[in-house]
Amino acid sequence: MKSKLTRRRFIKGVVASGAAATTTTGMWYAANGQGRPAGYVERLIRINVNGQLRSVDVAPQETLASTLRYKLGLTGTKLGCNRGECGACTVLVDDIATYACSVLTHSMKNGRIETVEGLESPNGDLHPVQQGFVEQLSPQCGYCTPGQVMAAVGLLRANPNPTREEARHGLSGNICRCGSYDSYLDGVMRAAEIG
Amino acid sequence: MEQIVRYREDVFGEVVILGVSWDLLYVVFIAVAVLLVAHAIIMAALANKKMDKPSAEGRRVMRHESFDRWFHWIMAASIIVLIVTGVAPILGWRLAWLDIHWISGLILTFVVVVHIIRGFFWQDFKSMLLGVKDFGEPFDSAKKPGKYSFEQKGMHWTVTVVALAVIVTGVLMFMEMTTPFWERTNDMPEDTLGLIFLLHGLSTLALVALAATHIYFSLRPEKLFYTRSMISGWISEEEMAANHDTGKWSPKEAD
Amino acid sequence: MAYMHIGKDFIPPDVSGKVTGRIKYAEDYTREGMVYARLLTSPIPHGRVLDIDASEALAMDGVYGILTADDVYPDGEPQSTGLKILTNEPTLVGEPILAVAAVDEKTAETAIASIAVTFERLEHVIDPLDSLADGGPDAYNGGNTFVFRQGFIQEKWTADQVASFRAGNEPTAEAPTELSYGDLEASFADAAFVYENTFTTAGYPHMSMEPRSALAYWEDGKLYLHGGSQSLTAFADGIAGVIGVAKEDLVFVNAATGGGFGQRARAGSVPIYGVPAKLSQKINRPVMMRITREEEFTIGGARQGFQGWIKLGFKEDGTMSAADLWIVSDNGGKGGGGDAFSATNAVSIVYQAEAVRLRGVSIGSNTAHRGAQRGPGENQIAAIVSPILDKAADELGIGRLEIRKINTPQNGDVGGIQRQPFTSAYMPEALEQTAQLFDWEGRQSRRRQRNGSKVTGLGIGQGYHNAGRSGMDGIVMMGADGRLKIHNGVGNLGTYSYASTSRAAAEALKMPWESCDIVTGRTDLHLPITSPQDGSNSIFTNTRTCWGAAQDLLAKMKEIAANDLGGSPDDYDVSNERVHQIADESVGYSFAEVAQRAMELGGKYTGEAELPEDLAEWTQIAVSRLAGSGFMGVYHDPAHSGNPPGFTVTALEIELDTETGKIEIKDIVSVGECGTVMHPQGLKNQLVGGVVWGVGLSMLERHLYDPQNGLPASTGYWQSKVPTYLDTPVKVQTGWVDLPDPENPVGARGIGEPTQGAVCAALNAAISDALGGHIFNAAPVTTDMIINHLAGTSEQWTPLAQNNFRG
Amino acid sequence: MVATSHDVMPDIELYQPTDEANALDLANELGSDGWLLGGGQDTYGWLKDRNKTPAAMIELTQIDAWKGIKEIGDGIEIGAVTTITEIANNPLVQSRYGLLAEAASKVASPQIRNVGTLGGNLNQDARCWYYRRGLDCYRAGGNICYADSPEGLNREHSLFGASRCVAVSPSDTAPALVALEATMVVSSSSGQRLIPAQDYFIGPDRDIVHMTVLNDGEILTAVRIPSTWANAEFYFEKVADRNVWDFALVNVAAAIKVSGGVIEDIRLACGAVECVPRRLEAVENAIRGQQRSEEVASRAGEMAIEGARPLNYNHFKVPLMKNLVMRAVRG
Repeated sequence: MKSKLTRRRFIKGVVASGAAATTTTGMWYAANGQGRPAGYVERLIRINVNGQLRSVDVAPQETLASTLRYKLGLTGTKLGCNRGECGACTVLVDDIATYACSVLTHSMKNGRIETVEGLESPNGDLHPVQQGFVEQLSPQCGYCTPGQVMAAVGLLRANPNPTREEARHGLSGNICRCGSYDSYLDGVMRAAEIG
Repeated sequence: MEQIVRYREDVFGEVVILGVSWDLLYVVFIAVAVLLVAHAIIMAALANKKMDKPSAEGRRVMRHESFDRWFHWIMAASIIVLIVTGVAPILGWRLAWLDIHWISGLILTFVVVVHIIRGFFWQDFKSMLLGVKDFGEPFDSAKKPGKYSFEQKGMHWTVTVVALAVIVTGVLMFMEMTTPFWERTNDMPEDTLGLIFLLHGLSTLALVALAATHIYFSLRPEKLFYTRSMISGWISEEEMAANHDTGKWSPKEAD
Repeated sequence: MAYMHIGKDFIPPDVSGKVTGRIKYAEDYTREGMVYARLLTSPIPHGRVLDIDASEALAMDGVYGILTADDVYPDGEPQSTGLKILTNEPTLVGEPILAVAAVDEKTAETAIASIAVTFERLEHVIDPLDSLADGGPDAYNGGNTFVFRQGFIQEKWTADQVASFRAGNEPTAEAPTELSYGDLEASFADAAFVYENTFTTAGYPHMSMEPRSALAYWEDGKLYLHGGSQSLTAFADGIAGVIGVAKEDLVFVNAATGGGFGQRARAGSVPIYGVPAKLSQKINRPVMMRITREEEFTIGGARQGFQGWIKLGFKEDGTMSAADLWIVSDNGGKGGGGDAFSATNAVSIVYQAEAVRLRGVSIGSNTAHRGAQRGPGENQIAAIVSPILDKAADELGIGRLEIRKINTPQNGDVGGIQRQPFTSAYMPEALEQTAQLFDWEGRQSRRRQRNGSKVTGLGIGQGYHNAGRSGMDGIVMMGADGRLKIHNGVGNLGTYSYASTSRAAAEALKMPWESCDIVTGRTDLHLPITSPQDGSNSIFTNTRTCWGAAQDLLAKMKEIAANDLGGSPDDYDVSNERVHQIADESVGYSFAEVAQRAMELGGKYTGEAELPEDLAEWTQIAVSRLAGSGFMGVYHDPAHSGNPPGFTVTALEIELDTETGKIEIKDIVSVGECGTVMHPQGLKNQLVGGVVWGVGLSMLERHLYDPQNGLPASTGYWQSKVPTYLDTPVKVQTGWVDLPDPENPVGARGIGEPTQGAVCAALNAAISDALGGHIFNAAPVTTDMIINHLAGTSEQWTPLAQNNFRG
Repeated sequence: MVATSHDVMPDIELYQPTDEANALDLANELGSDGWLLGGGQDTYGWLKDRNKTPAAMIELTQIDAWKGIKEIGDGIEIGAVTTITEIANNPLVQSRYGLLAEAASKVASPQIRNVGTLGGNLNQDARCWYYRRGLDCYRAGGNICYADSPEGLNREHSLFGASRCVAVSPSDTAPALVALEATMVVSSSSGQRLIPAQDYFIGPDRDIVHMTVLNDGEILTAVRIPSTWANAEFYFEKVADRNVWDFALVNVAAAIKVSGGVIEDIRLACGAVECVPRRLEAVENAIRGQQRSEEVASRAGEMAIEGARPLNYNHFKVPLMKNLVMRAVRG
């Protein structure tokens, strides 16, 4: 009777303390005298970040933010909460705004990853969003800014001429504790003009 | 330890007991099954040497008053319901068990209390007392019991202890939840609560074993007439003579 | 007066770094051999550590070492409130007990999970009133309040006194603090309208975006500390003492800070930087300590919550005759601030009450550390007083703008408990300008208009904060290339005041901004002492020092020119990066030439002699290290007189949905009054930021602790309800008065904090307006409170409860 | 293990099956040691806190067969790992089942909708902060509820159907799917079962540690929406403290067929008031066939809250739920 077994495993799962955290299914399968099934991820991967292919050793449970910040040195991506509650870690994956703290690098490895470091043109010109933010002095403390920039870039790629209301919704997944929302929206509207 | 007690290190870094490890439920299931099957086989092997079964014909004597039979069956029913509803979520059967569980729990508590009072004042209490010499009974085929055999007394008192344990802990748990009668107060510390759950669980396991054993024996051919007596009240004089010492037990004739 | 720089926008040097992600915050640095530290923080609200067993952790691969309170305080922990680096006597959940350094964070956390800490639990308390009640638990070991020079003491009321207060009555207990001016009784006797009630305000967390992470390492006897602070040199000056390192041996690196709001102004609120500093010393490796959001919540601090009673009296003509306040301030688990005092000052100053009294006490609770938060006291009380002012206006048949004009502070007025005169005060102008921009009169017809389930509410409110200090130092240097280097110790927390105050120096020398460099970001660049960047004072305080240092350089230029080229210094002036005779501009030196001359001359010209008296020790170190390296202007700022106020006025229109309790701000105008405007964009940012903070205080933000286990329930952005884009107005209209203040060389004053208070005042007024004048006497006023009020639903909550859904 | 000190995930293995059979086998073999991973927005918090410690994650988002929105014989089928954003922006959903598009657009924040999946939104665990904190509450296998106690902070907790645990259903899409009479497609290595949306969710009385009928080894692979309510009149409203991120204090989803001012048929469900999306059948029956009016609307509201049992701090949910149901019926 399967439900029995799984039920017992469940209870064990609940009571398992830190120790259980170190058991891996590799061991689970070994214990069950089986080899590892298909689908198991390899640690060494190549990911496309800001147009470059980067080889990197990624743990299965590693978040994209950790890989970017601690393995690739791309510290423009900030950790404000590490829980998907603030948006400071926002990056683009295939043009879609994504909380890097709340996705696994392995889940995103087939995507085109863009961080704030990758926006300037080769000759060093700022991206229109960055330019707009500078002109409007959108940032205050600046810690949420890379996230705001990436969210805005994502928005403008999908909708190059947003209304202020649309821009507001587009950026709504990013907290600014300084409360610079109004200035960021000024910046986005300016960026749309510069295009 | 982990095989018997379910515990966890909580967010304060302290170990709290959550209850019994339900893996034991399967242990009990298997153990009881093995024992009873073994018993059945041995009995079957010995069967031919045994003398013929006493006849149920002839004069009848009263063994169980109807009041006691009612009590027995109500208690039996509520215990079965309690076991089923209590074990269901552990086996992963999803049914709204809690209300049925505490209602039958209250019924059980009520009938048990009534039985205790009646047992003390209106029944032949001594007939159920388990004395030192009773322990010789199983080893001496010449020795015959009074109204209740050693096994019956043993079963009765074991069930009494376990049932009281399960009832007391059950009532304490009942008082810790929100019911139609009161809102929960959350005033019992988590560790005390854990111990109560542990006791309730352990006594439940014992009760499961006892119930299974009891049912098994009640269905044994040589004991079937006791079961009949728990339904109709009487046994035949022959059955009495074969199994009881009329010197120690002289029931009135059944009408 | 026509300025070159003052009042003009410019691009602060750090903005491009912020939009490109290149500017580095503490956690963005790495160092060869760096290891990662994580904290084990207290799981219980109040107790003692009896034993720590870390043997298993220290045996793990990749674990480098552990730091405990015994390492930090070998001679025992300081017996006072206030955060400690680490402690064995936690008084709040989340207080750091020990730190473990390992090859990576995962290993450090796994190690921490294996450490067994044995605690002795002590009684905890979440609501200060519960602690005040006779026999109630005390948050601290030895009492429930801390009195300067007396230490811990127990402050107790009878159970009946607490019950009566909760029931809405004036507290009858003796107040340890009582401050007042004027004849209270007589003034209340003059009142035609008197309002009296109890109130609560929530003590919610600062939640700066950047957690207080830090990197530390030791090199040739020097401690290099990368951290975030609001106040670069003032903070470094203090943290040296906290860690126990000589000022000259500390290099504090802090190019940018991810928000402060009061919690990173002073070293005392960030002792946690001592952890990487001491751990790196112990294990002899660079240590990066990342602070999590939850840790930032528990040790990052919160505003003081109020459990108060207020009584206001108004005369027939609308003047506020008397204000009487009784305030129990929540001191949290680690001591708090002086919010009650500044709240009372604000009432006295903004409404010019004839008689004012404060009775108060600060009581501890085993909750997050308390400290100054944007407009501490002033902004909570603004939300409470404003709706009462409106009630008075309605009762007395006076307009709501009118009653504010009647009571407004203005030039020549005095204010506050000390009856201090203003340096200048243009609140009437701010009120008028706001009313114009918002068309206050024109909108009155919309007041309380219904549109389906929605009601319109109008509100106008004022904010105040003392916004200026003095007595700090300034240093400017000019190199042989004639470029001006402005050494600025102001912290970079997002106000850009480190840059805008520097422009006062450029202004003094009439130099193009392109020829100036700001020297800041790390203390080994030799920066002068500043006041902490709290209390909105930077603009006032540091334009004085930058201007003064530049004036010193200017005087020296003229002196050198006069000595070399004839005439007296007074015959000289500067323009186009030259010091020249006024009569004949051809006679003079280029700045490059005069700087070279200064370096030839040395002595006082290069900071090697005749330094100003009373330079702060910190500045002296900087000057001595700069001495001889260039043409130096150095200045010690004398004390100013009077109270330089920062004023803000906000008017707004809301739509309140009577079926859902939801509020939308349809229109909002905020006008600042901060003397001469230094930097319009910077000022605008403060004004719009104040709007978001105002929405937080008045409608959303909360600070939840479970009374059962003392666990915090609002540790993240989600549960503490920090306002988002969609909770705040889509457009904020801003403006400013821009009249110079006489006590500042360029006429400037600060503004940061009052921008929030004005919004709180206006918003709570508008909510009560939309509800037909109902006063909640609480901040925030949340959706559920509005629904319950409209539905007449009863709630089973304790009145005045603190660290709960109601405060 | 002290709960306040964790923020990074311990070692956990990750499987990224690309075909159905492989995923179902993994789910079957790993049972409760395997954690089904959609967008992960209700996964990483648990793991970072180390309050749940599965041995492996089985990522379902690489399986194309379980992605996307397609028309089927009767209505549409939405793959369980389709992102919330895709659902909110899908023309088919917008035109025929606007209720779901509206509900989806109200979930959390844009970035969470961008990676969060329908399956994840439906299967997310209870948001009770006591439970999330790692306390040994009933839902965590313990013997106690800290929320439903005299001092419990239970402003966001339940009004109905509490049994020891008072957590509520946090999902915005769930009530919409209940109102649309959707069917859940549940697969396992031993086959497939179809479950009506409203039977998919279970309360603490039946199972105090799970919120759905999913057994270990089973995976929600798709949701089917019949044409029954296509193009009906819809009403969805979510009231939360903040307009981004926050879970509903109460939400309401209604599908109504009106002709000539008469409510011919209606399906109503409320979220965040019970451990499951609360279908309001009594209200539906009472107003079916009635002339739509303010009076009927407010009667619907009154009926909706019958039997509500508020806790210490959530009394406001009663009038709020009443008003939202009223608004839904009023249209």
